[in-house]
Amino acid sequence: MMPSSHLLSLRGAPHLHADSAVPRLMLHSVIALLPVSVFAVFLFGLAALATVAVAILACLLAERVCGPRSALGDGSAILTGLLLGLSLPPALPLWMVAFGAFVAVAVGKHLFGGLGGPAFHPVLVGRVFLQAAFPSAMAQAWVAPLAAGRATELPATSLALPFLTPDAPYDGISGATPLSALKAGEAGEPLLSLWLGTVSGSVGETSALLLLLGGLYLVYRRVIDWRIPAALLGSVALFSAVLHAIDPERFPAMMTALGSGALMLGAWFLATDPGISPTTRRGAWLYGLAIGLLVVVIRQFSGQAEGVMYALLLGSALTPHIDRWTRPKPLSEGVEE
Amino acid sequence: MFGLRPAFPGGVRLPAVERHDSDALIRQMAFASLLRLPLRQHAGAASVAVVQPGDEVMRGQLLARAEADTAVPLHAPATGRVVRISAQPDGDGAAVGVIELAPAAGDTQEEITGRPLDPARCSPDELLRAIGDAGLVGLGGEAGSTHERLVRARAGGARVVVINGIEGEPGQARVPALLLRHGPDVIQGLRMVLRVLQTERSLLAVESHDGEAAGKLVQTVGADCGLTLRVLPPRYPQGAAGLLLRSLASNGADLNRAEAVVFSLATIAEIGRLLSRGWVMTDQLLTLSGDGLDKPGNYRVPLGTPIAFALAEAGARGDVERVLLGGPMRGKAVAGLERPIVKATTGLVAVAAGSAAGVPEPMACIRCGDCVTACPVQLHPAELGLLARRGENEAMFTDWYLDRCIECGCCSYVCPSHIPLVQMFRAARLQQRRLQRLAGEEVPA
Amino acid sequence: MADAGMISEREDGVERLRLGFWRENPILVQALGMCPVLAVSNTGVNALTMSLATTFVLLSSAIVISTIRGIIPRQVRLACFVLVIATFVTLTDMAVEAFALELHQALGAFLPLIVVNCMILSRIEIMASRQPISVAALDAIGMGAGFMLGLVTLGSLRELLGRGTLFGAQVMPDRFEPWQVMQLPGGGFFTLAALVIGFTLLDRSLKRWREVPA
Amino acid sequence: MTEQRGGSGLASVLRIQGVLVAIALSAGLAIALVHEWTRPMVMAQRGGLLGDAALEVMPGAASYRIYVRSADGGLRPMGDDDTPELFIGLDEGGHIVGAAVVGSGMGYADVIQLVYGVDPAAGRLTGMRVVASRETPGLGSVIVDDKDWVDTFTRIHLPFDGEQNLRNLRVRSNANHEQGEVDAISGATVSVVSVTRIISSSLADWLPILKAEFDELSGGDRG
Repeated sequence: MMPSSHLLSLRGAPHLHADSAVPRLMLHSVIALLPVSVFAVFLFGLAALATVAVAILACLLAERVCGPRSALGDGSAILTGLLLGLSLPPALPLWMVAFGAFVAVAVGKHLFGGLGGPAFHPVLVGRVFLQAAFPSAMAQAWVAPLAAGRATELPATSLALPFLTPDAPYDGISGATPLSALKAGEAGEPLLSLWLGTVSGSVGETSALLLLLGGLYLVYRRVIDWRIPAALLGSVALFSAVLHAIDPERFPAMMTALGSGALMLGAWFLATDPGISPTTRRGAWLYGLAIGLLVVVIRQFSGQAEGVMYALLLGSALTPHIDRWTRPKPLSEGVEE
Repeated sequence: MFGLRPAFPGGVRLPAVERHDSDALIRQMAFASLLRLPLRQHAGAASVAVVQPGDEVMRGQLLARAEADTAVPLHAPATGRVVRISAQPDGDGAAVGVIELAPAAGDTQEEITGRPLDPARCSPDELLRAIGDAGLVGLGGEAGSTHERLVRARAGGARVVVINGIEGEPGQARVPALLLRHGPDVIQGLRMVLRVLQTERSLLAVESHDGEAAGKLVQTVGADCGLTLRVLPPRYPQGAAGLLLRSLASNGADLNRAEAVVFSLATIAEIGRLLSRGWVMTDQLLTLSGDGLDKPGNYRVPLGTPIAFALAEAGARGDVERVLLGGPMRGKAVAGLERPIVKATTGLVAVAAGSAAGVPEPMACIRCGDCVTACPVQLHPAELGLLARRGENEAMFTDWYLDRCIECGCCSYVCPSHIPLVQMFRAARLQQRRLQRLAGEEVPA
Repeated sequence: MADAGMISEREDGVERLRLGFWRENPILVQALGMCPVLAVSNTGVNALTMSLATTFVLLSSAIVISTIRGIIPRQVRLACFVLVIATFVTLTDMAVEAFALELHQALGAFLPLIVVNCMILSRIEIMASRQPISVAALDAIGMGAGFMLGLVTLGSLRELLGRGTLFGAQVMPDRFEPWQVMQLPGGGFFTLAALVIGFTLLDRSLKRWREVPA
Repeated sequence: MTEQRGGSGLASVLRIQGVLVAIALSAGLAIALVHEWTRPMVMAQRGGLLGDAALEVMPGAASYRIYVRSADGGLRPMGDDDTPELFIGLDEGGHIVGAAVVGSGMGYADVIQLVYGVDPAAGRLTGMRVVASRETPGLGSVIVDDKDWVDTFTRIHLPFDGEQNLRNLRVRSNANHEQGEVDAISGATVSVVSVTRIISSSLADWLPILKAEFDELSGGDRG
């Protein structure tokens, strides 16, 4: 029979909702990162596994300590930990990994007001903190890819006691990442292994190809705005092609410039974070363009071999201004009937 | 895609609409034992009752006279007796007179017949007067006096009549019913409007799922009154007139926005249906939908029918938890089922318990900008939401143009954090209106 | 004798000494003189030298200004203050350069920049130009000590975490991994923020502790 | 607000000026006195830091003389207000044994100041010491701390092309010191390149002067 009026529930329109929710966005991002994570473990063995696991655990711990109880479930802490773990050198002492992850969430996220608050990506805050605090470890904690015994033992440096320098020396592969090798004037890696990722580098920044696939998955799932990576990679391609044309000796070719895993990770997974990127479509283009330009400038005209991290930080500082410039003009005509 | 693109900014793509044969069905709804007829059923001034309690009235007889320009006359939906005339609160809380009419049991309920009009033989003024006398209002949602609208359109030099054949809300199926069952009425109505405006050019806009039905209509009868068809890709809220005109213009329609006047398909069909038979407006074509109904579909519902009665007729189940006037995107949830169906009602949705449950808790804004992309009038809902939370209503209007919000609900629909954006905006605008009313009342005092 | 505008109620010198050190601490409460605070607080020795130099300039300027406060015309008082302060800064700069060149190089431009340390100018304007020598001097000592408290704490912390040493002596374990960021200006910002938080909490709990017996 | 308390307008202005001038004069006097007193100490210290480094990069030198470039492009002994630019090293017997040049330029973090020893006659470097730098500790700071690397500068020959024009020093891993190549250090690319660049550009300036003046100086010394 008919319901009586007093049982009716009242709620303002709309009564429909799209199938998008913050935890779902986080879940898809994690899924998109799985291939490169698996590949990282294959490439670097236990070292990669431990780095990522410790980063995630430390992020969860920090979230539990600093955040509201409900926030643990939204998946953002796991994603932060995963991204941070993937962006670190594999043999970094695990206490540094945990320290950086804690800083990322406690300082980078909750000091800025929690989810949606930070003006800078928490992962970048954690990464930059580690880079600034422990530059020599960050510059040396590399391991060779596909090393024997990687599946059964951790690098000695990973197990350094908290706050102490590891007893064992770092492997210290010369020119740890392909780009820094190029910068130092050494021969570059072949283009194919550069893209496939069978090179030395950060845990999850070796395979540009897998990161690219993950990014495309996110675009397909409508989790990220495709304009940002398109503009970012496009502008890196454009500016590096121009430089290469001017002086092929000094500047690497376009495909080499694009084949950096750090660039891919930044373009698809960090730059697209909704909190640090502009809200409008025009803004997204400008934002990607600016970061791409910064990447090329920092790589080629500063001491850094890889400029993605700092370019992203600078780019996200631009975001509020881009948002103001590209603020949409409301339509004026009446719209009813 | 395929050369078609919705060319207003933003909007959302709702789940695709599939049409069935049953969508074209129109069922006549029986009379309830008591019809409650508010003296104001549309967006405009109330009319003035011309009957007394106890009067016996015939179906189609005038019950209330329009005195203001924006008012429309009200006619008896059924032969019966006026039981009572009282002041009752309407949906917004203002008091309005309500005529309560008890239909005579066992009456054949035939429509009293006035003079049928033929657009080819009447003068524009004659037609215009007849439209006014029939008590017609816009049936697409805006619900202003159709007479007044035509008068304004004629004064404004409207040259093109755009028939808005786009459902205002998801779940509604009035358009296929009108196209397939009321084709001749649509054509008659169009002829009358063209004659009133003394122009030749007209255009029918539908979304692709109704393209086939509209094509048939235009092919069979449309050609001789200059009606062209435009099929647009579906996108909510394309039914809003201003957005529809933008969409048409960028889909290649030769259209000067200043010269166009938009009427909903339902209004045009109703003009044709009523005037060509000499009838007046006594009922309303509605889609009753929602998972709480066993017999959803299109119904012709007498004005004044209580919502509870209409739902029961459509086979409402016991677990209906929420009832919406209109549709799921903009519809108001009703608090009392005794409220009547009126001229402004465009649809009725009965939501079963369970499907409406589990409204997710709002989370913090992650500044994703989805709402900015979705807003069809290019406001900045995220920023507005922030201001609303801080209670800075003033700035919402002065700096962020809240007065231009059409409350389509797209922002709330897309928000991944489930922030009730449009709900907050509605509250802010309500408060703003109250403040303005207060200020306005103080001036003469 | 003094211009009417310069006369104000005589303050209690001992009270000023206490206030400057704690409740009105120039770094931790008033956040004055941030430029040298962040730039030269990377080691304890630098911080100590800097705060000694600043205290010396503040104290000498306060004494001189307080002495001649009766003859300084109101209209040009700022010019006079800056002249006196700049003189003492130059003297200090030259002295440090002569006796400790390495320190002088470490402190760089920040030694001369004591001239524009807003703490000094504000103390001169608020106290020294209106109070007798004894009060002005006690105030300057209090403020200088407060400045030293903040700066040396900051410097020691940064040195400890950033180098594992304290005033040059190794205190952390041998294999301690220094946090290089502490030696950079960014680390100065972090540490200062943490220090201000810590100071506020400490002050609050001290107050509560004091109120309990009462 | 108008100022009336100081008596008539003119008197007031005079008083203001008088006080200002008096304070300024005493300040100037104080500064002059202290300057006179500290100047010799400062000069002694300044020469000291660079001079110690200079002695280290000139093998066999026991003392030195300090020169700067004069306006006409030649050399003159350092005056009171000059900063040292060139050290000429003398052995126990007062014979000239080498030259050390002060160079500076931008490094990774800040300006790097260094002293390098050069033997113009033999066409080789005799050593290098970084005097002031703010390179990242643990990374760029190897240009100070890495003794092995610093020592390689005693073995590096100046690179000349076929026409005896000086080429720039270059950084390479597995460097050939005979060809004017400097070893690269992983992780300290910028600092190493900066040091190399500073020496290269300084050499380009100084080598012609040294060649021209060296004989004259040594001749004068012997004579």
